[in-house]
This record gives sequence, structure tokens and C-alpha cells, in this order.
Amino acid sequence: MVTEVAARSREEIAARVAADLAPGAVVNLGIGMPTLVAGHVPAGREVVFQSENGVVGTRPLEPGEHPDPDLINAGKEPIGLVAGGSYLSHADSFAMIRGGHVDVTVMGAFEVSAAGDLANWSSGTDAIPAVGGAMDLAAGAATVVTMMSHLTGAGAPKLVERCSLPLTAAGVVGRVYTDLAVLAVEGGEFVALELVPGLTFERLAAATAAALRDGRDRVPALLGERRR
Amino acid sequence: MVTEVAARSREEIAARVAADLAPGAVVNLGIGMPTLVAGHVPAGREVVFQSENGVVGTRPLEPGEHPDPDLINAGKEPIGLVAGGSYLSHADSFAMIRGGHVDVTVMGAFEVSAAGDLANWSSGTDAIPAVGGAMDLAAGAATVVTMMSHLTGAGAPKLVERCSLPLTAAGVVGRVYTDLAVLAVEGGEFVALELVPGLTFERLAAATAAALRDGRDRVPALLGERRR
Amino acid sequence: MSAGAETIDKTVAGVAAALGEVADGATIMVGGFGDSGIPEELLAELLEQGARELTLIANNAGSGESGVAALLRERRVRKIVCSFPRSSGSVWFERRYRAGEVELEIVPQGTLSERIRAGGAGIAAFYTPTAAGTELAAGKETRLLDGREHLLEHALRADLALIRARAADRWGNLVYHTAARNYAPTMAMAARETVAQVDELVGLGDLDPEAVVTPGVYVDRVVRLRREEAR
Amino acid sequence: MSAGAETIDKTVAGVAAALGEVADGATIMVGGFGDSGIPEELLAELLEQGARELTLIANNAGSGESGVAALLRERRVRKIVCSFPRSSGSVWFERRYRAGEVELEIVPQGTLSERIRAGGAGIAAFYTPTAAGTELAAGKETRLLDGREHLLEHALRADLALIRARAADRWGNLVYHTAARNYAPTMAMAARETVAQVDELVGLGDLDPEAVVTPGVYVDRVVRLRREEAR
Repeated sequence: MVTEVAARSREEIAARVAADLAPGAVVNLGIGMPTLVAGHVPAGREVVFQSENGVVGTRPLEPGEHPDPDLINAGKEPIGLVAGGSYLSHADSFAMIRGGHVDVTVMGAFEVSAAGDLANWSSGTDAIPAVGGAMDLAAGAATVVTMMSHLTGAGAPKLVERCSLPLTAAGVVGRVYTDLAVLAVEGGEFVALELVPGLTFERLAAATAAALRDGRDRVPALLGERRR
Repeated sequence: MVTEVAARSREEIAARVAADLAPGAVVNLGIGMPTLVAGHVPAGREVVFQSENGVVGTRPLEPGEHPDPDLINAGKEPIGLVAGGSYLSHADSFAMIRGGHVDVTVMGAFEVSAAGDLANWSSGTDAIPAVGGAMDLAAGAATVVTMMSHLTGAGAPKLVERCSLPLTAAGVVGRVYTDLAVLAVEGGEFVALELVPGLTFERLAAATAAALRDGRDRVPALLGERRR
Repeated sequence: MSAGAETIDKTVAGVAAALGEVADGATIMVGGFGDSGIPEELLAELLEQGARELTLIANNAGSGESGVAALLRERRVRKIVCSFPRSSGSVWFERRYRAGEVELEIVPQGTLSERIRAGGAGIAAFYTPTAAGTELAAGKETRLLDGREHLLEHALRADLALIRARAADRWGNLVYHTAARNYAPTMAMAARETVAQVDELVGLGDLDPEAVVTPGVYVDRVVRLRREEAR
Repeated sequence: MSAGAETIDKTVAGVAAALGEVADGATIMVGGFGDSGIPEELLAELLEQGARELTLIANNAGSGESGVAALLRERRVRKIVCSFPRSSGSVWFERRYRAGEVELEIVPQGTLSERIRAGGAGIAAFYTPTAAGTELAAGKETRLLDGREHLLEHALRADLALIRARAADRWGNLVYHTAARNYAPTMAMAARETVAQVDELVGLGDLDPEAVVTPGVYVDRVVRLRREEAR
């Protein structure tokens, strides 16, 4: 159904998110695809990446850089620290998150509802439960952004009227970046801000299992302009 | 009534308290007379003095030592820092106090009751209220010790059956050092552990407005042996 | 951060730019304990600017003729939330308080710092044993937890925090000097905007990342002011 | 501190003396996040000693064949309180959990670290917005505060905390290495006894008092263990 459109790759979605990060924003990147965002920040733009395990100012390792085995991100991958970065305890790190000092959290999602409900911690199967920092980030970050494929592997929409999977937090998602579009979540509906080349609004609507409004006349606001 | 006995001076009471501080004890000294205790710790004994404004390891200034105007104790007097000391925020300092990590707090008192109730923050007059850290220390420290004159300037006992002044905390005082005696507060009564030379038990009992038990056969246990 | 810039620079020139505009009725946290860690020049600028009906959250209520005392003298303060308003020099607080011109909320020092920490950490309220069974428990919800009476205490937040630190970089990372740290790191977390006056600016990366006390995340503006006293 | 000594020396020789005797049924906090900051040798000694029916409080539930995973394999663990038990190598946890041989209390990571902090700071319970309206709120008391639903969460304490740090002095003051800090400073506050394994011992006064992360007040025993990896 959406096969001939210029769907974005994972790296392209990451680059699209990165382009919208405001200079100076404090940003937490979730495990998996969101960590790719750090590698796509426009040259010269300073964005502060926070990792919930107690690092402010993470950066990807340089090619060939010797990793410090203790210096990892929340996904347990080796990282580096930028000049201006610092270390803090887990409790202090989550105080920062819960207290609303992280401007943007970028997370993967199984489902996002038109009300901004987020389901991304439990697949609802009998898998062993594991929540990590997802609920803290979803409840605490000033702006919650998800990045994900628009459809599941089985072709089912991930943007839904009501989540069927266990919630991570209710009414929190503000922006969604998928392989097909950039969407806002506002007033109980999805708003298409930008479609990938070759995709019509109607086809995006068909791939979205909830009300979809056309907002392509709007320029997506930068994420995380400091308002504290 | 107690005029010919060898009543202890303020410095002598402080020295008596200091002699009972266990090596390694973490001790907070209240404003006023208790700060004198730091100057009387037996030579070679390491006691960690904590000041609630964020200093672990305070020491009196050396004679002629140039004071750092920022480095003060809770009584706003200039102090020094011992090797092994460190600085922390007010919130972290009171986490230490409230969390029971200060082994001994030494405070002045207007009244102490036989139940261990402490009144030392409000004189009950129309003075402007000011509580400082007294309630936090009284509620949080593992052992609460008071040092004070046994009688008020007007000759009234400060050790009473029931406090008449507003409480700082209920049922917390464990040991009392006065100009006349060292007393434990146990099981709803005062226990005289040690009397100054020339004082009889009967005269101490007469200067104490609550039941007094004779415990002079006991050696006062050191204060603040680490049990955390 | 200056408009349109791609890099982060929280340093500003001059105390007026640092303070920014303070609205009447603002709630302001003021760092310091006694004379240690007081953001004196920021408070002088606040006085100069003229905002009124302020609520101040601070350990003390000022002494002498400057800082919080001057704000009280000039009748800029509607309410003070503090732990120890009384001192040998707290003349202006006492005068305004006795005349009923300033409201006082007295809070135990540890409860005050924990309420500020809660405000910064997104904890709406907490149970503490401090002050249970005392006059300061009046009107507060109590609860028996672990066999002991506790009081429910609510988070404190502010529109603005004014603090002093020893050194900063352009990201707003801060380190302090001895006991002047006191309330500053916690207040920096609990205010919508935090302004720090510092003795020294250093290059980005010059502060040891293991030793940064306040990450720049919590700081909005930094101004370097030469201090007259020797440190 | 050795008996009868007048000075403070929390350093001990050897991991067995550091761990001390651990009773069956003890509650133990274990520092670390993933492989960063794990007190591996202390955990190996705990396995060697043989204490059973343990409750562990940790971010993860172990992976591979050492540390927490080995304790699970040897059926020493009655319950784990953690945030993220699942990982590519969490084979022993999964096996014991699926067989009903270990109880799991799953806690959001920020709530876990805050509950530990509360335990250390004498806060019996607190209200957090995290997890409100989710499955993990089941059975928890809720309360509307500041117009938002919050959950009541209770403090966590332990009999013992096992942590790793970079360096210590004889008073037990600790500094950490990069992200290995994670849970250690908070767990050190929340346990009746805290034991730290460190890479380096330094002289008293050699640690910058502005940069000490864990004051020795929170530490009971320190053991230096040479680490094989280069740091």
C-alpha cells in the first residue's frame, strides 16, 4: 500500500528528528533507534544528550576511539562525553528527568494513541516484564517524541485511537516521527505536519488507525526550546 | 542549694561530653555551648563533626588562621575543614541527618522531660519564631544529647516531668550533660550516671523536677559507636 | 542562549542582563546561609529593578541593610518562607513582621531543603518525621509509617532562583566554594529560571566532569562579578 | 574501624573481610547498571559464602554466569526488586523466574532510585507521577496533586549495600569513574552497612573535598582490589 513512496530508513528518521532539535535542548534518547539521533545533529549545533544512567552530554564514540567500559548509555553501548558534560548518580539523573528538566525524550513505541497515550514497555505477551526508565521519561520529559515505523511488521497501524497494549504513560506524546511522516498529537487527534515524497495524505490516513488532520501548512516547531 | 558543689563550667561540660564521644562517631554540634565540644576531643581520637549547612569534618580554626568567609558552621562562626572532610548541599546534608546517619547530635535545651521530650526551639514568648535545623536533628540523629545548665537562671529545674514549652521533638533525648551531672533518659525517667564532686544524689534529685533513679554504678556508654 | 545561535552560551554581561525582568508577585528562591553564598549583587539589582509583592524562599530573612533586608525595608516582600528569620541583624524583617507587613512561613531547615529538592525532582509531596508532634505540625496531614508519625510536606517551586557559585563555564555548569554551596544546587533545580553569579568563568571542558555539582541543565544565565574580598 | 582504635580506618584487607558475615534472608542492594559499576568481586565472595533467601535490590537481574546471575543459578535469591531484569544474557534470571523460584518486583528506574534515596534520606514515602495510570500502579495508593495523578511510593532500605568506586581514603570517602557512579552513592545511604570495592586507596586529604561524591559517613568497609582491565 505504501510501497512506492520514499519511506525513510531508520537513519533517515533519526536525521529528521535531529533536524528538529532546538539548539541547547536537553534530550534523552531511548534505547534502540533513538540512539541514532545523536549522530545526525546538524554540524555546529549544540544539543545536550542526557542518558538516564547518569551522564549529561553524551556523544557517539569517534571511529577507532578506545571505549571506557564504564562509560555506557542506557542501552549499555559505549559512548563518549562532550566538553561541558558531567556525571551524576542515578537518583540525581532521574530527579532531572522527573523534574521536567529534560526538554525532549525520544523513544520508540509499539503504539501511540490520538490522545497521546504511549505504549512502549510491554508487548503484552508473557515476556518477562522490564520497564527501565521508560515510564519516568514519559511522565517527566517536557516533550515526549516517538520515532518508529508507521506500521508493524504485520502491516498494522501503530498510531491508533486507543492503545491495546499496556500504557507507559497517558496523554504525553507530542510529536511522532515515522518512516512515512512527521505528526503532531494535539487535541485528541493526529496532525500530519510533513509527508515523505510520494505519499498522499489519503494514503497516510489509511495507514493511521485514528482521526488524522492535515497540518502540512504548518512548519514543525523545533523541539525543546528552553522554557523550563 | 547547690552552691558549694564543684559545678562544671561551660567548657567543662563540653569536655565531659567530648570525653564520651566514640572514636569514629559522626557528631553534629548545635549552636552555642555545644560548639565548644569540638575543642575538647581527646588528642588522637578521630570524631567526624558534621555541620548541617553542608560540611562534614569541621574543626575549630587554629589560632591566627585566616578565616574563609564562606566556610562557617551552623552558628555562622568561621571554621576549618579536617583532612577527610567534604562539602555537600543543604539537601544532601539534611538527607544525612534525617536518614539517621548522624550518630550523635549535641544540642542546648530549655527543657527535657522524663519521656525524652525536647524543648529547645521556642521560648514560648512572642519572640519571632525561628526553628533552624533543630527539629530535623532531633528527629533524625541516632542519639540526641543535650548539654545545659541544670537549672534556669531563675533557679527552676530544666529536667521536668512534662515540658511546658513547645516541643522540638517527642521522646528523643537519650543523654543529658549538665553543670551538675551526667544523666541518661530511659524508660520514662532520668537516671543519674555521674555527679560532680560534692553533690549528693538527694540534692541532684531536688534540682530535678521529675523522677530520678540512681545509676552511678553504671559507666556511661560511649556516644555514637557506629551501628547504622 | 542568544537568539538564533546554534551554540549554548549562558554567560551574560552585567547583573541587569543576568537578572532579567522580574514580575511583581514573583516567587524567588535565594541561595545562601548566613553570609555564606549570598548572591549579593543579584539581590541589589532586584532591589534596583523594583519588583514588588515578592515571595522569597531562603534560609534566613536578611540582616543589616543589604540583600533580603533591603528588600524588606523597601516593602518589596509579601511573604518569606524560611527556617531561621531571627538574627542579631534581622532588624528590617522584625520591623515588617511585627507590623504585620510581611507574612512568615517557618519551615524546619531540613524540611525546607527537602521541599525544594522535591520541587526540583518532580516529587509532589513526601512524608517526613521532622516536626511531627510539634506546633509546626499544626494543620498538616499526618500518617503513621514504619510505626512512626510522619507529616505530609509539599514541594516548593519558584519562578526564579538567585544563587552564587565559584566558577561556571558557558554551558552553565557550576562548582562552588566550601560551605557557600548550601542551598544553591537544590534551588537551581526548583526554579523555572536560575541565575548564577560567579567569581570566575572557565572554558568549556575545564571543569572536571566528575566534580561538576550543578549541571548547566539547571542554569539559565550566568554572570561573572569580581568580588572584592579575597577568597 | 578496628576495635579500641582511636582513629578511623575503614579499609580492610581482602574481600572476605570486606563482605563480613551475611545472614540468610538479608536484603542487599547491588550497585551497577549493565556491566558498569558492578562490584563483581564482592558478589563472587557473597556466592562463596553461601547466604540464602536473599532479597536483592538492583537495576538488572544479572547476565552470564557471574555476579547476580550466579546467585540466581545457585538458588540464593528469594526476590529481586529491579527495573530491567531482561537482557540478552539474563538466562538464569529467566529460568528461575519462569519456574516460580524467584519473586520479581518490577519498579520504574526513576522510582527505584528515588525509593532508595528516600530510604537513605529518612523520607518514609513520596508521591510521584511516574507510572500513574499504568499496570504498575496496580494496588498502589493514588492521589491528585497539582492537578495530576500521583502514586504513593515507599522507601527502600537494606541490610547491606555492595558497591564499586574508583578511589577511597581510610575514612571511606569515595569518588567514582564516569557512568559507574550510577546507583552507588544512593545505595550507600540506604543500607545499614555499606561495603565498597575500589580500584585505588589514597591518603586522607588527597581527595578534593569539593569533589567527594560519597562522604565516608555512608561507608563501613572499603577493600582495594586490583582490576584486570585497563581503566
